[in-house]
Amino acid sequence: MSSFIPMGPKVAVLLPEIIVFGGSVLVSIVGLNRSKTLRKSVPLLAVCTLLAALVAIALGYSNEAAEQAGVLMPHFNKIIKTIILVVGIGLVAISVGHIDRRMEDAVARGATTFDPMRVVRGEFYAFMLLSICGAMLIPGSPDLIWLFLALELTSLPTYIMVAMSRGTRRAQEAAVKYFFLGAMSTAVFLYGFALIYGSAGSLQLNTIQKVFSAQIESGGIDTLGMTGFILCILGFCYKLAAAPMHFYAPDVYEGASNPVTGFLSFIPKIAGFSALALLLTTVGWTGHSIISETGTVVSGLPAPILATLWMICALTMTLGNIGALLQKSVKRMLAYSSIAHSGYMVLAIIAGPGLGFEALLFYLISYGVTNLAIFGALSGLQKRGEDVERFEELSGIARRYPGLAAWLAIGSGSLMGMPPLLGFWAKLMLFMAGIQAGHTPLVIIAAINSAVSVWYYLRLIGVPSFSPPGTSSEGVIKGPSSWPRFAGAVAAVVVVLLPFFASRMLGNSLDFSPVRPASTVKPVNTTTEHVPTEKPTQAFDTALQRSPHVEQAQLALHCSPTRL
Amino acid sequence: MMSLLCTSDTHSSAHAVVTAIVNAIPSPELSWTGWILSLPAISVVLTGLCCALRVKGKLPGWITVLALAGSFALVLKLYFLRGDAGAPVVVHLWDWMNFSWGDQSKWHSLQADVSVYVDSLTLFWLLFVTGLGTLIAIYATEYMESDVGKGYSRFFNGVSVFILAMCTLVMADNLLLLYLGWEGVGLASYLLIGYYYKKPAAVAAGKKAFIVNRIGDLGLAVGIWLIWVNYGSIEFNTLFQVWQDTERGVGGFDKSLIPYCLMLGAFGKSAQLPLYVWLPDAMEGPTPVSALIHAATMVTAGVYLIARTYPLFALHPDALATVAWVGGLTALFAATIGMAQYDFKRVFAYSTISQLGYMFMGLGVGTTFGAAYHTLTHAFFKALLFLTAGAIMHGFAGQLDLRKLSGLRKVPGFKIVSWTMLIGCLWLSAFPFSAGMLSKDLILVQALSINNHGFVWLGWIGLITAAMTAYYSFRVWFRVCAGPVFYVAGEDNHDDHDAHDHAHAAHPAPAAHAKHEFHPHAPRWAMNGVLLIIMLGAFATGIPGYMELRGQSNWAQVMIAHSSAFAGSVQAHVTDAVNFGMNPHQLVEVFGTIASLGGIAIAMYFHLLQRKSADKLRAWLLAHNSIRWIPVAMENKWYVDELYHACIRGPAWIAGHILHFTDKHVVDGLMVNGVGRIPSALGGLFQPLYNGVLQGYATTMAGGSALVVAWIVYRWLVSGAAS
Amino acid sequence: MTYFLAVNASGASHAVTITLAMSALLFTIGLVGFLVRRNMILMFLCTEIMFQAAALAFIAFGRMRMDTGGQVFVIFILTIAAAEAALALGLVILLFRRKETLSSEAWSELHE
Amino acid sequence: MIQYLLLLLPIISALIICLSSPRAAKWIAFIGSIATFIAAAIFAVQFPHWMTGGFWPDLRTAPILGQFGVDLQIGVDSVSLMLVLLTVFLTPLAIAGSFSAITTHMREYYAWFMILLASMLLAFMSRDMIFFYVGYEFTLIPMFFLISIWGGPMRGPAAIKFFIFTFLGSVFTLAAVIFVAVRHFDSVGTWTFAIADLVKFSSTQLSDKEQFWVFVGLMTGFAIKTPFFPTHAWLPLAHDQAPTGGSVILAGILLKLGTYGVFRFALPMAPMGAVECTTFFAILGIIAILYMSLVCWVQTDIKKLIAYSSVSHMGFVVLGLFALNPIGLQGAVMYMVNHGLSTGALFLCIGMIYERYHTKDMDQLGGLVSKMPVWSFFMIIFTLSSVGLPGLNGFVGEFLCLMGAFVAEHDQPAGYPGVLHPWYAVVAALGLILGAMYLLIMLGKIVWGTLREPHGDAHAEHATMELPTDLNFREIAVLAPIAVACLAIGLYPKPLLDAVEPCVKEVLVNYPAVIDAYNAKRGLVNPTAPVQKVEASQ
Repeated sequence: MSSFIPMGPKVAVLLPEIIVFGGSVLVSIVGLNRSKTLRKSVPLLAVCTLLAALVAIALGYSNEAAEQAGVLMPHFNKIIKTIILVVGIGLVAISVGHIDRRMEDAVARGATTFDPMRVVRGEFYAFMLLSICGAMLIPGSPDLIWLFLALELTSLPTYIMVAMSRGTRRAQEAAVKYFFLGAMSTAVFLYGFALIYGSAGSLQLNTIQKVFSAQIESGGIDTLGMTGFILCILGFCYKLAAAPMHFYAPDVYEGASNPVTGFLSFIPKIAGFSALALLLTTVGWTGHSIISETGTVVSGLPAPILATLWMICALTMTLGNIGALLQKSVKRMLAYSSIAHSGYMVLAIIAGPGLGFEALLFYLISYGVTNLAIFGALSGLQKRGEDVERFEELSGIARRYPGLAAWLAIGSGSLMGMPPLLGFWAKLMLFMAGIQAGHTPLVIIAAINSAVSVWYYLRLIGVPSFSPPGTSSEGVIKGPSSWPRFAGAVAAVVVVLLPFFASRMLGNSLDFSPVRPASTVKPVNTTTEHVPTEKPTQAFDTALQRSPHVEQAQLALHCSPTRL
Repeated sequence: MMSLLCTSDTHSSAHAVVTAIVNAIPSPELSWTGWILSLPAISVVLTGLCCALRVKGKLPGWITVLALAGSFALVLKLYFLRGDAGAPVVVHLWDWMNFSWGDQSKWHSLQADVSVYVDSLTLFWLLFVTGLGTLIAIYATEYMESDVGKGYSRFFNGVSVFILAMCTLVMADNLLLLYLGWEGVGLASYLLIGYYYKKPAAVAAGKKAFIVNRIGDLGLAVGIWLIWVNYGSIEFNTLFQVWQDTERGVGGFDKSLIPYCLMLGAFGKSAQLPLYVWLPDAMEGPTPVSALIHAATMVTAGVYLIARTYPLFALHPDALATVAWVGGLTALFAATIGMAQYDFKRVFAYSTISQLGYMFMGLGVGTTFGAAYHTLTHAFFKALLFLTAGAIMHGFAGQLDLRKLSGLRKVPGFKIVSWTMLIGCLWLSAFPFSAGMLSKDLILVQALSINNHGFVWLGWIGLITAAMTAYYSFRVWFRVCAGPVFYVAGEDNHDDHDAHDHAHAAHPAPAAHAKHEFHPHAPRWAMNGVLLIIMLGAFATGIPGYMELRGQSNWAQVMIAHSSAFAGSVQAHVTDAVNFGMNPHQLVEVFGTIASLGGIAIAMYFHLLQRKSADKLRAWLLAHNSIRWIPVAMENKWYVDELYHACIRGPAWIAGHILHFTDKHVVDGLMVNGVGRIPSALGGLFQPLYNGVLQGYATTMAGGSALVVAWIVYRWLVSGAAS
Repeated sequence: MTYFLAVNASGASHAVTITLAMSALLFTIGLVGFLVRRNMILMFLCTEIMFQAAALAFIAFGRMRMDTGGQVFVIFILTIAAAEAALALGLVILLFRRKETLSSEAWSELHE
Repeated sequence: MIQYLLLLLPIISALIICLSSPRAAKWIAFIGSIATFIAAAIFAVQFPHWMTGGFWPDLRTAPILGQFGVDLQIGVDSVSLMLVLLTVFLTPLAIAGSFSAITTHMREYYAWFMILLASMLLAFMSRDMIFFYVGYEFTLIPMFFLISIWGGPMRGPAAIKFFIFTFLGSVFTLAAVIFVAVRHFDSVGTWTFAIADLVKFSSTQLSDKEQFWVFVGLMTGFAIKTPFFPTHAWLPLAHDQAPTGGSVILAGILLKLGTYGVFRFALPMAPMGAVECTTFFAILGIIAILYMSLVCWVQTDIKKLIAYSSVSHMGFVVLGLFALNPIGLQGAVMYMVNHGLSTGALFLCIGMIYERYHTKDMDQLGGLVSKMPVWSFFMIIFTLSSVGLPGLNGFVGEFLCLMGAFVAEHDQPAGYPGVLHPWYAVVAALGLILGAMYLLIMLGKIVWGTLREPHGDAHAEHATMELPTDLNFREIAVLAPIAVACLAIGLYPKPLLDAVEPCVKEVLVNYPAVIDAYNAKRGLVNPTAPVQKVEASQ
């Protein structure tokens, strides 16, 4: 597919982000307008922006251009962006009617007049779009600076969104926790970036990939780089809400309003996963020996990284699921469930490109859409102008709102992996990827975990459907806007029907070929299209010729006994 | 076809030894024999319909009688067509559990069709099963008349089921079909014993019969499996050919187990020693049922089974000896209990067990003819006894206690009953020249003639038992029919649907003022007629015995001799063995007569002439601590039921409770719920970490990261050390 | 550590080594400070220290690798730090208005 | 195309039910299920492989994840078809049996019922492992709703335990299936989940150890579903608490999914794994038979008793399956069908009593024959069928299962050596006695004896107005077909046995050699083993 819009490759690749960025500016301005109709159209504008970006991807994105622009994984980039945009539209939709709810009510009643200083709707959607924009920028990052900035662009707006989403003490507490711990984690991966930079001597991911390929060829990545990677992984874990950096998630998810929780459980996660996938692409999944008792060479990530991810994967799944069992708040429960799903997806990362990335993408789609169904239903309800978030508030609502209960049930079913819903197929692919990569024990842990998860997902099915309506669920009524419910309905329908089109969907993603580090391909298999193994090393050497110290460093690099 | 059926020329010789079992001829043209089964089946359906339509009237009874009579007629037709000594025929009706893998050869298929194997043994049994069945059904049409419109259809339905199952059992061409009939008669027995379902005792007795029979059935089932494993087929015709060949028939532990397994089945169905307990309780059923099922026919199924598989037993002398000894001991044991019972129906029940013991003894010591002949005579005289007992029950509102009835022969309308009962008792006590004596003697002579496995002792046990039998049978007759007229009505009529209301309306006369207001109602033509016919039958059954005694060929002997039952049976040389200077024949004649007459005389003394002395004797026995256990134990049936209860049912019941507890609290509670709690418990373990304090989270995150790093360093060190 | 020692052995890059050590020290100070202080302003400053530690490391590595990228990165780190500062101070003020305290422990309403 | 109609008809009826009025729901469901039955009957008539084995129709269509070999491939062999027929036979009866019992949320009830029907049919008809799993697993959802909404007082815990327990097991099954598919991909290079391909690959290409773990994985799910002995804890509660229709389907068909899984997947896929575990599972089967019989003995709740007896009966199926010879397997398949009929019918009978008296407690009920003779008649028939009385259907399966286990010795001359010993069958056969014991005790308590009814005349007080004292025409019409089927199968099982035989041989195709090798390893040489195999083993 070639682009027919005549533009430089970088601009063509970035067009969607530019559109979304422009949209965010527009939205923030329109939100301040005195006209109620215009103010009301803010979410619509945001949706239009995202749709425009989707169109831009469809028409303007080409893998060749992206590769020219230095994108490491062009097709992956495209799909991630598309997923973000599609789910983003839903996330915008489910947040309609929540922001400025009281003020708009007051204005409508005539109790107060419009005051631009007190409205935040424009900003809210602008931040939303900015965060989405940030997330879209991640998979296409050509270098570490870009990656860092994109990650921050994803995160910073979300901190504010949490604070402004409800204006309550709890929301502010959530925001402050989210922010401070986020800043800490940022510092951690930033330091990791520094160490990677120190080891590779470049910020360009292409170069980093070559350098590390060379290092791997010559025995292994040095301690500096490896430490950097591990710090990065730990820092990214915060974005994924993965152990051991997941502790904030329950509190923050609980404190934020329902639509924002939905947002938090998806956008930072996909951002984190694309960043992780991108960064790990520089060391690759093939040709490394992992720790194995028999001493055989098994393809996979470098041993320490693999061990880290293995641990993170197992811990995250387990801690997420067992944590969710005890919750009384739906949102806390969903926070833990979100943690658990991060764990499953780490399994896909471990499995690597090919089946693993496919599983990751499929899982992200499934998780995003399913989350939309659940949060759409939750956001579509209110109790005295407040969010519905406790289980007992949901009890028996199926009698009044069978549709919403059905979305919740479908969402829960999909999350637990009940065939034939979307989540099952995602989990199926995940397990296939995991087993094919030789990580059957992890798959078994995941399987047990998904059985444990049934317990709390069943509550989300059962409480609305079977529990008798109680005092706390009496006041629950439909929310002010029908957008969230509509979005939830669409998402639920997609959850049910998408599996039937999964073949076509995955058919597209099958031909995505991540740019593999050339030198990781074993010499025997080397073909003309790959760079010969010596070449990057030579280039690297010549690049280092300028400094006399570097020779020493290079020497030390090769002679260092502390290879991992 | 006739030529095939009437090939026998052995009428001339009484003791013709059949050396080979003739291979059965597939005879599709005889498919009408299927109607012997179909008629009762139709009766089952029709009486079932009567049941559903709540027919009021005796219609179901007559349907059954007609169907059974039809069956009997067909059996007669078959008998006359075939003669005494025709070759066996196989008539294939339809495929049942019949399948194969590989080919149809042995071990590669299981052939268990619904097909009929008719030889003389089958016919012998069929004749008295259908014949007596018809008669008893006629009797029951009157006996059960108080239940018309209530349980009448159900009763005849049960009878039809029984005859159907019994005919299937007898006519089966393979062991599995026999098993079907076997269980079928058990079912019929269950349904009919529990006929008075409002009586807890009846329900319990039905259950007990079925379950105890199931123990025997288990043996039969295992026997069938073993036979299939060892011989590759379960069709009699094939098996007989194998069993005749000693080479293929015996060898190995498995094969030697087979007769014991079959024996267990036979003992269950025929109420032999370890498994006899159900039969006395089965007397809770209506009396015609007791007569038909629990005296004349069903209980002889065990005898039939062993007779049918006799070629196999003949290969295992030890197994035969076991059969003989179990039979002999059962005969003695049941007789001791029978002497001390007051319920005269139970006395007859124990006498049945005792007589069945004789039959097994006969099988065991090698005279299948003796056993089969005793089965025949016993069927008649025991049916007679039970039917008279039934008539008395019918007349006296269920009274069965022989202490509460006396002098019935003088009560108007009970004359026929009393005198036919006398015939029955005489036959039972092997009165000289009665059919009972003739058949019993055949067995005892054989036992005394063969000095194997201590069979001589068995013969003496048989003689002692004969004396006891004479005593207890005449104890009943002298008490009930002789002596001064005296009666107390029973507690109620047959329990029927409307229970007590109805009973009180009809007979407002329980014990208290029975004498003044109670009028026994005498049996009418159907009951009396049947009693007389059966009495004549009982006389007739003596004929083959006389002919045998005189060394003449007779139909019974020829029939048995030309069946599989005779193959391998031992021909004793009667004149060889000598005791007290007499050969066994003389010995049995002399001592048998002494035993019979002596028993009757003692009974006469205690129960007719000096009735008080019986009580005195009992009181005297009870007064002496050293011997009081004897009458107490005998009256309490040697506490066998209690023993079973304590040793089997009790422990199993306790085990059930323990296991239920285990299931609830260990498997479900501890294992499942316990494991189910692990995730939540683990979750609770980690809960303090989510304490809501910012620093806490930061510290945990940092600590967690440190742990991950430590893990990597550890893995690195380990792998470093390894390499 | 061998890596650093090796560089050290040449005797030529003392400055880089010291800078890196400094950076590590700074990061540790920042982290420890973040963990032990309760005052939100101070906690925020600690995160800034960690950021700057990273920035210092970038500079040192840039110097070591003779690459300007590290220095470029520092500029962006400063920018982001400024943005975070704005955000943090805004949040802290918001919170202070609510509870009249800067202690982070006052904000632990959300917990299990 | 009728095979798709078979799947679509229930779904379409479910949709129509959702749109219809609650009053019409039951009739639509009934008509829909009858239509499905007719479709299945036509399908069965068209089915060409009754006596020859093999699948029909043999089409590969509707790829869902085509590039991973996940196709919606529908096809049956005679065993599947028998279970399909059982399903479509029982479902209309269960629906008709629910007419008066279900008075609330009727639309939902019948809609879920039809969805349940569709998913069971999918499980039995799928020739793709993943779609088998889809159907197998999805049955949980309708059943979860059926129990949770219309169940007894303990319905919540019952439904959840049922769901989690079976789900936990089946994820292992899924993992094992995926493992085989991945190994197939690794060595062949194409993805497939087609049962035939994977079975062929797995049974021949996987190593002993891999087969063992595949077998263990598969069995974890199937053992819980069946349920085998220690994993039965969900069953009594679920059966007890489910509404009548739910219990019927649960006991009649859903349990068979487990044994069907063993028959269709576990045994053919991993013969080497299976022989390793045979003794273990056979012992579990025997324990189930005896242990559950004793537990049944002390039950006072009729429905619980029947539920426990299901576990006991499934023990016979397990024993038959692990006899690993044609008799045992044929017996097991027969038992599946027969247990479905008789236990389903028993649950229907109990439901009818419950509708009238609102109790299932045997201590409160008794002597019902005098009040409800028709009901008692059916109850007796089905109980006797459960007891395994020859001439009724229960006997055929039971006897063959036991006989199969009995002849499963290493030196079996029939060409199908086994791993067990006759003692297994003899001990298990004690279950015949115990089974008769508890079932007759049950009959003795509730059918026979003097009339006992719950305090006062609860009958008049609670009973739904439309129900007469004894069964009404509808209820008789529900039970009578099952009774006829019981009798018919009992007297003429030959067609079914013939139909099962080729499938059974297909399942066992690898076994004789594998078992001979395994036994030789244990020091038990089969003298009748084919010569070349002996040479090969040397």
